[in-house]
Amino acid sequence: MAKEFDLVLEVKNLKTVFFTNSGLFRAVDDISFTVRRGETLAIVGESGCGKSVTALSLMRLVPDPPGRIVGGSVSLEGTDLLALDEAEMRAVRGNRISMIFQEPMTSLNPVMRIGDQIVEAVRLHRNLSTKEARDIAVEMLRLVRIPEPARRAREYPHQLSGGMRQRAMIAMALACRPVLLIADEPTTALDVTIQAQILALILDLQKELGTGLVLITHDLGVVAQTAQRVIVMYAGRKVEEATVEALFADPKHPYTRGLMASIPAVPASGVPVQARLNEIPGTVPSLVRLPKGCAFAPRCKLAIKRCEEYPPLADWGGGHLAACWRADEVAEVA
Amino acid sequence: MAAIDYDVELRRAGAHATGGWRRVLFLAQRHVLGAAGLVIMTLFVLTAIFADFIARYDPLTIDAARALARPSMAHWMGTDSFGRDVFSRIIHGARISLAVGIGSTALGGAIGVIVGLTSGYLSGWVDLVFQRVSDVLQALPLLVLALIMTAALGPSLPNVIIAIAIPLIPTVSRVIRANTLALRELPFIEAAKSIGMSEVRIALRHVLPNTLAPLIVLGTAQLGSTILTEASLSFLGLGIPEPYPSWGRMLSESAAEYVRTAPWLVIFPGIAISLAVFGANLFGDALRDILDPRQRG
Amino acid sequence: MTEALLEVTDLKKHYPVRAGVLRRQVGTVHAVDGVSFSVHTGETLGLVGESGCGKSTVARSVLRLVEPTSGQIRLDGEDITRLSKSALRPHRRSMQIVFQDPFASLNPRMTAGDIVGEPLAVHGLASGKELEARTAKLFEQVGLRPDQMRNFPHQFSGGQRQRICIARALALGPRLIVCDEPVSALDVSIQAQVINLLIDLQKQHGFSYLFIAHDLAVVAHISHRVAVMYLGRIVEIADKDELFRNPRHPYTQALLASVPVANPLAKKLAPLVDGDVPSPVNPPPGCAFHTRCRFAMERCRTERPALVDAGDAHQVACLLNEGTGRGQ
Amino acid sequence: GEPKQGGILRMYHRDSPGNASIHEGATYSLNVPFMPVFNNLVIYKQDEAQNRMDNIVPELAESWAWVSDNKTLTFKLRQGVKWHDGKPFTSADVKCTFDMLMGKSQQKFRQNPRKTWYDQVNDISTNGDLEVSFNLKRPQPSLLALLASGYTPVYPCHVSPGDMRTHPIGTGPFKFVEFKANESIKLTRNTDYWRKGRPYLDGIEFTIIPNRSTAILAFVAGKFDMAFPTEVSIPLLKDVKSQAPNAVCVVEPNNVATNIIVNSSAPPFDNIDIRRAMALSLDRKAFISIMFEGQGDVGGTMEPAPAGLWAMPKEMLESIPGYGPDVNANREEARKLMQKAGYGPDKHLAVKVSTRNIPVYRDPAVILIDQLKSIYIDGELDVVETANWFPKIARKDYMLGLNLTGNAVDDPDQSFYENYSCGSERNYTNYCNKEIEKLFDVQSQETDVGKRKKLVWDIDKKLQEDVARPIIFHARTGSCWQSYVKGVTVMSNSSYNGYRYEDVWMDK
Amino acid sequence: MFAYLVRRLFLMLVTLFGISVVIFFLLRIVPGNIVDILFAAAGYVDPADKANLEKELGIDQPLIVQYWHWISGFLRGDFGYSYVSEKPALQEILPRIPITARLAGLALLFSASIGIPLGVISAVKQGTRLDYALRVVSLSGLSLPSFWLGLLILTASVAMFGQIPIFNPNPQTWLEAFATYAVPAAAVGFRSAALTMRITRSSMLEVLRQDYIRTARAKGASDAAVNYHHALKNAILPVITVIGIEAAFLIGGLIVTETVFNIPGVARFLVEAIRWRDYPIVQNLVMLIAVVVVSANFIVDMLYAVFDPRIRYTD
Ligand SMILES: Nc1ncnc2c1ncn2[C@@H]1O[C@H](COP(=O)(O)OP(=O)(O)OP(=O)(O)O)[C@@H](O)[C@H]1O
Ligand SMILES: Nc1ncnc2c1ncn2[C@@H]1O[C@H](COP(=O)(O)OP(=O)(O)OP(=O)(O)O)[C@@H](O)[C@H]1O
Ligand SMILES: [Mg+2]
Ligand SMILES: [Mg+2]
Repeated sequence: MAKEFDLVLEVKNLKTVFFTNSGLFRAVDDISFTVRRGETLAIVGESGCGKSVTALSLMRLVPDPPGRIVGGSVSLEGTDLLALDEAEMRAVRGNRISMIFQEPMTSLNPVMRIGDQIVEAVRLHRNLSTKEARDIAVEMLRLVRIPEPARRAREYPHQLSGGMRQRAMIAMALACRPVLLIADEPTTALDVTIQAQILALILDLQKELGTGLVLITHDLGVVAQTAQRVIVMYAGRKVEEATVEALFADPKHPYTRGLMASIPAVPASGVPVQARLNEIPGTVPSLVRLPKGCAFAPRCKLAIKRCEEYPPLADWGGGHLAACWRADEVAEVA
Repeated sequence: MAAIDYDVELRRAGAHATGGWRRVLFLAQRHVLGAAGLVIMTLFVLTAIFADFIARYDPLTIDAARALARPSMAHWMGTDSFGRDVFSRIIHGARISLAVGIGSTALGGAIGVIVGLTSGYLSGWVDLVFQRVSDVLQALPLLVLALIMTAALGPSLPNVIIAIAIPLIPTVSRVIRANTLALRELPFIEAAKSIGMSEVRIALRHVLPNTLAPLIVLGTAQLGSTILTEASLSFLGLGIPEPYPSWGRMLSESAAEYVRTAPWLVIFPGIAISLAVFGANLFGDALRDILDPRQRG
Repeated sequence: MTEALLEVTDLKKHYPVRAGVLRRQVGTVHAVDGVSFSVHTGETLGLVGESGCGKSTVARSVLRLVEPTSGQIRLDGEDITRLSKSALRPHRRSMQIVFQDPFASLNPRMTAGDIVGEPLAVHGLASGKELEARTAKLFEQVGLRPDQMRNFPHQFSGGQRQRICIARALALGPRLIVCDEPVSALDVSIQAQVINLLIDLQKQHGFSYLFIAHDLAVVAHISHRVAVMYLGRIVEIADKDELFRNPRHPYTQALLASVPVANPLAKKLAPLVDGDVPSPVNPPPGCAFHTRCRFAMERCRTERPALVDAGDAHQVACLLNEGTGRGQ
Repeated sequence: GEPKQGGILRMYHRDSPGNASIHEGATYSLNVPFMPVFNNLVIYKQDEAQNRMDNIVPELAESWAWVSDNKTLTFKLRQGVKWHDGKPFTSADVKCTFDMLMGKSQQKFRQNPRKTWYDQVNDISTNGDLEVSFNLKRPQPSLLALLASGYTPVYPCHVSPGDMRTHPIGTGPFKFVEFKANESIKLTRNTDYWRKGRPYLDGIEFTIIPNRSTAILAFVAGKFDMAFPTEVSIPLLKDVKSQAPNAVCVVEPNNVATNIIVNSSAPPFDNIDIRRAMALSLDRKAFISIMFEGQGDVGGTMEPAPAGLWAMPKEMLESIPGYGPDVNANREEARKLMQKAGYGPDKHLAVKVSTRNIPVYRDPAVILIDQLKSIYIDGELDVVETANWFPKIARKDYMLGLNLTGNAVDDPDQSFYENYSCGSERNYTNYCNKEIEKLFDVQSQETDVGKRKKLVWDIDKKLQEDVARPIIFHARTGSCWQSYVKGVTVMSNSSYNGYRYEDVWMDK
Repeated sequence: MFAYLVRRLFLMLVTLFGISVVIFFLLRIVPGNIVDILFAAAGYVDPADKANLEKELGIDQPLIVQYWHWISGFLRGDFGYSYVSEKPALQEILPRIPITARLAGLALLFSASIGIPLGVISAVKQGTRLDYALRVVSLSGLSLPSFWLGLLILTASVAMFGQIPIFNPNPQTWLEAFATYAVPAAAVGFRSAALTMRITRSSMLEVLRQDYIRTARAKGASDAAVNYHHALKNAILPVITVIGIEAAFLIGGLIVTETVFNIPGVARFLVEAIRWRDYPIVQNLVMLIAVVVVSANFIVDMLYAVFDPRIRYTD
């Protein structure tokens, strides 16, 4: 690498759509964000809001058909990934930018040994002998704290527990020391105690390697505990962006606020009576039949006539962006 | 990035095709081969139904005077050595092939479904016994089994149907059993149990309808192969007996002797069989793509 | 409290692991290994624990969807553990279940109306016009529109589907509803709606819930009492307040500590336990948790702690708690 | 040119005979490959197409004579003949063979289909190693004809009937090498053959090809020197001629009569009117035109002239009901008979036509059914597997049957006694007419051929009029060989007698 | 693993026993026996002779006794004597086995070596013209009656080359030997290749949707590596099953092919033996075929374990 970039990733106006037989899904609609070296950016949002598609768009792995990246740019340390040809992009994938998927069981090839899968990742990008690559694989497994890494390297995915599989995925993703790691709900399929282990591991390694991290989750708790900055997505759009502290202290978008209020919390102490939660009425809209203007308006208590016009992402101070006409009133009304 | 014509892409994806015939039309466009198969099958069925109106001669009437006529305006596909009009025989043969295809598929399918459901649903020793029986049936070559069956029952339409249906049973029952086993694990079956529904009712109301898709797919595939089996049996002299114009019979034995002196006797029935089976296969293939949710893109 | 509606005593469910020529049993999955608890009328008992610890098996055993290996299940004082299928039928009306996955819980080939009305039809409680009317009423109860009765499951969103499941459970007028992770598959913002619905229905009808979840926060929210399971056993059971304020079992403590708090200023994640959950085929001897427990003593490897009362109706199964109290 | 020595004749065989023992079989599938292994006492001259009394020549017998009022037939045997295993041939072998055929010996054939041929033989006596006499109950001039058939080889005494089925030993021009069921039969030249200079061929190899179209294709492609005799159907013949113009093909009658067996012991055919109507409905020309493109013959029981020796004159034949040239008139009459029996346009008679599941049986049955339609009979084909055919017929479990009757020798005795005498096992219809039976004996003893012919014609006519077993037609079939194969003669009034292959040679 | 093997072997024996019962009694249900046929061939029936012969062959005994005779002999390797040829049944059957085995092997080879690559191509190029063309070809392979195809091949070959590719018992050269089997093997193999292709295609399509394929792409693997290295390895499993099942169907296909090409293999021999009601041949041959089929299925299961490490057959 010639020069050290501070800004590892810069995504501008990314648009990804799906052409399906029920219509046009604007899965990612005009999303921009940046990730710095060593920084963790969290993307939160409900199921189907476009988090995974965003991640896949960065990797240029959106299934085509039916999907297509239709606009914007993704620059990784200054190179626009969307402008690369397929061979060039292959050299980037798994090398400078890596991804961990949600389902550790299905994301590993069931008929290949764990070690071989890591070896493959290494040899695709480093001109090494199998022997050397195997040493690296074992080393990586040790790094992700798998006990007896040399033996585990010879095992198949089904012989590992869920937590260990996810560790192996992480080892594979980090084998080439990428500058950017994308983790798409890496712990959703795991138990809470294991989740805590895995998240701690990812953050440790990230610190150690200085990797930029995009962490996708729907769990605000995870966000609070891991990220420096947060993007909130709703129906394919970024509706809010802020530092984690700012977001939790003062959510500017009614959706974010509603989300926070609807999540039951483990009582710190003495909270307890069984009580109704604050619910957000209605359902997440289908991406094909999005309401005009602000997609959240139909479920929003603050909705006004003007919401039929899409509110721009405005800076509400200190880089706290939110796409709501009444962002400044949210705190009072809610 | 090249400019993208959203309308074109959406049209390709079938977004315009919502509801009713538009959807059918779209599917037909998407699965051109399947549509072709459906057309062939439909023609085949219509031919069978309206054979009496389409055929220009009685398929059984023998007329020495016009034996072995070449294809002409009078006899589109010529005549056979008995002077019977080949075209009329092929038209009427559709009826027999259809009867064999549908009859044996339905019979084998029905028994297979019952066995598969019972086996998958009851498990335990019933299942064990059924499984072994179907192992046995599967290890016996299908044609050999059919051969012995027709020998035992004598060659007639119903017997040929039975002989072809029996080897089908294990295939069908295996598929249904596997499906039933998978379905049994689903919560909606447990939910049905928890409301106190009887096992039989669960099997009929919840399990059976959900095995319909694989059954239809299997059925269309089998339809073709039963027609072929009948032809093979006929070739070996055990199919539908003369004078009924079964396509297999038309092709077999004596007809083969005319392969060069009167090739129309061999070519046309062969094409009829291949086309019908081809149509069923094409259609079955497309149906599988459409019905199997995992296949959807 | 009043007489317990559901009383489970020493419930065990062992699944055989078969192998060999005659499929002889070579091992046993101790899916549920001696569980006792009770649920009172109008009460919600929460059941938490990690994946595979036997929560669903408890739920299914209570409803006799699987046959318990041993133990006793009493519904309203009557022992239903060994009732025949037909003798059980009337009792089925008293208890119903809502499953985790609303997609798989609904027969894709039946209309929503048929699904909800089916229990009534099966029990011969209504037919024709009346069936329709009662189904419509059920739809309204769970916040669906009666005109949606003609729709098929795939035409509903996840939250709506779970409402259909709840409506089906309500149809027979049960007194106990077992909820096996009813919200885990739902979106966060929808989850609240369903939990609220369950709470509202309980208030209206006085249902009892056995509420299973792996999300402590959800359990904490809806339950009156909470039981924590680990590897087929209940390791701690107490009133909700008591449990969260004063968790006594090291596993419960680890569980609580592992839940990420939605507050960036709160303490950062610090995993309290290492390693994975052991297999229920060969559960470790002694206290099953000793392999991961920071406080494990020599005795824990051999001696299996019983669930004992530690005061305030707070029962815990840990040797550390024998006389003293907290583990830390 | 001059016959050349050498070469192996490659021929295909139409099917796999059950075994190799001619005496235990009744199909020329057996005679074609195994006749070359044996010799008879006497034989029809192998290079003449027509079998006649006057072209019977000595073989193992050097000469023969009728003595004592034509009741004894004495043969002088050839000297120095050896069996293929080296043992000498003597009169004892002849006696053994015929004793066994008459069922008089210790050893028995597993089956003995031509036992009735020797009904008139009292016993066999030998006089030294080289003389043997057949002592008859009454004169039977045609015995000699029977002895000259390919069906009447002399078997060795010292080989058991069981061994003859798997590994036949004869005195003939070719030795048996091997028989692989469904695959091949191989014969090799008998270097020690008593007839010097014969055979010309080094051996014969039969490849069994049951599928006729494959077989003909292989012949056309030159894989074989000769097609299986009398198995090339008329349409295939055309094919051969167009594809292999050099091949030599002949079409000859083969003395096989296609006939209808009528179950007169049960309704509806116990009614003579219905039987007659059925006989009247036949359009024999149509059968022949469809099956043989015109190349077949109409006749009675005996094979039609000129190939047949005993056929009725044309006028006599045409006077039999149903044989008249005006088919429509015949059928008009048939319909009247049917109406008399209570059937008509509104009340059809449903009939099952049973036949074997072989094209030569099935095809005429199909035509028959079509023709019966014209007289209010709705026929349905009932194809019967070979295994079940005779038991079914024996049970009388049929109404009409379509059958083929092959005659080993063109002689009334063989045909009348076998098929029409009371109690004969091959009299499938159980037709039994004592008066006619008396006539059978009369003609049998008649030594004057001219007189015998008259008698035979009358009998034949009567049999047709009784609708005992209506004969539909006599077939003709083709035989083909490559042009370099010489010395083949195809018999024209039998397909069982012409396969010694002594005179066959190849001009290659 | 060992326990699994024992269990499988036990089930195989149960199946084989079942087959022996089925074929034995099925044959006896079929009307007519060898004696009827022998007499039919001779054109007459003599009840006394018939009874003698039935006694000689032992088919007058009670069925249970006959069954016991047969099966105990079979287990001892004594296959009895063919009713027709009166030679030891084994001697009749054995020489025919290599012929059919070669034919079947070649057909399967044909099927795998053509079906699998084309299936992969068709799946990878899903929706393209190439895919359509391959599918049409494969479906037509499943639609042609094989005897018809064989007949047309023979006819065309004679018309065009003046040669007929039927069985040649004494091939002179290696090439001739190959030609003897290749053409008929191709005629049966076409159908089988078509089937293999279809299964490969749909299996590949299924696998290509899996998460681990996406993982492989995310590593930067090339299309070829993804398709052949990652996907095919997983997709091959159902294909193996189908090829295994095909082994049984192949026998059926071989019956007509052996007839058309006049190949003296076991398939045609079996049909011939059924026609003759030659019980010793039919019974023993069917058992041998069943042993092969059952073993083939067993081998397929074992191959599964080789290709799929998840399967360890512990129960
Ligand atoms: N292969 C596809 N074909 C059609 N539509 C798709 C496809 N993949 C994704 N989409 C659509 O894109 C939208 C965004 O999906 P995405 O997977 O990014 O959601 P997500 O936020 O990751 O949700 P989850 O939390 O469930 O993972 C969805 O609404 C979905 O319908
Ligand atoms: N039918 C069965 N046969 C054998 N073992 C079973 C069966 N059902 C469940 N088990 C085993 O019993 C144990 C408990 O399963 P159960 O489904 O009750 O767990 P759970 O706590 O509900 O887990 P989850 O949170 O994943 O739903 C598991 O190890 C499981 O593998
Ligand atoms: Mg996602
Ligand atoms: Mg569960």
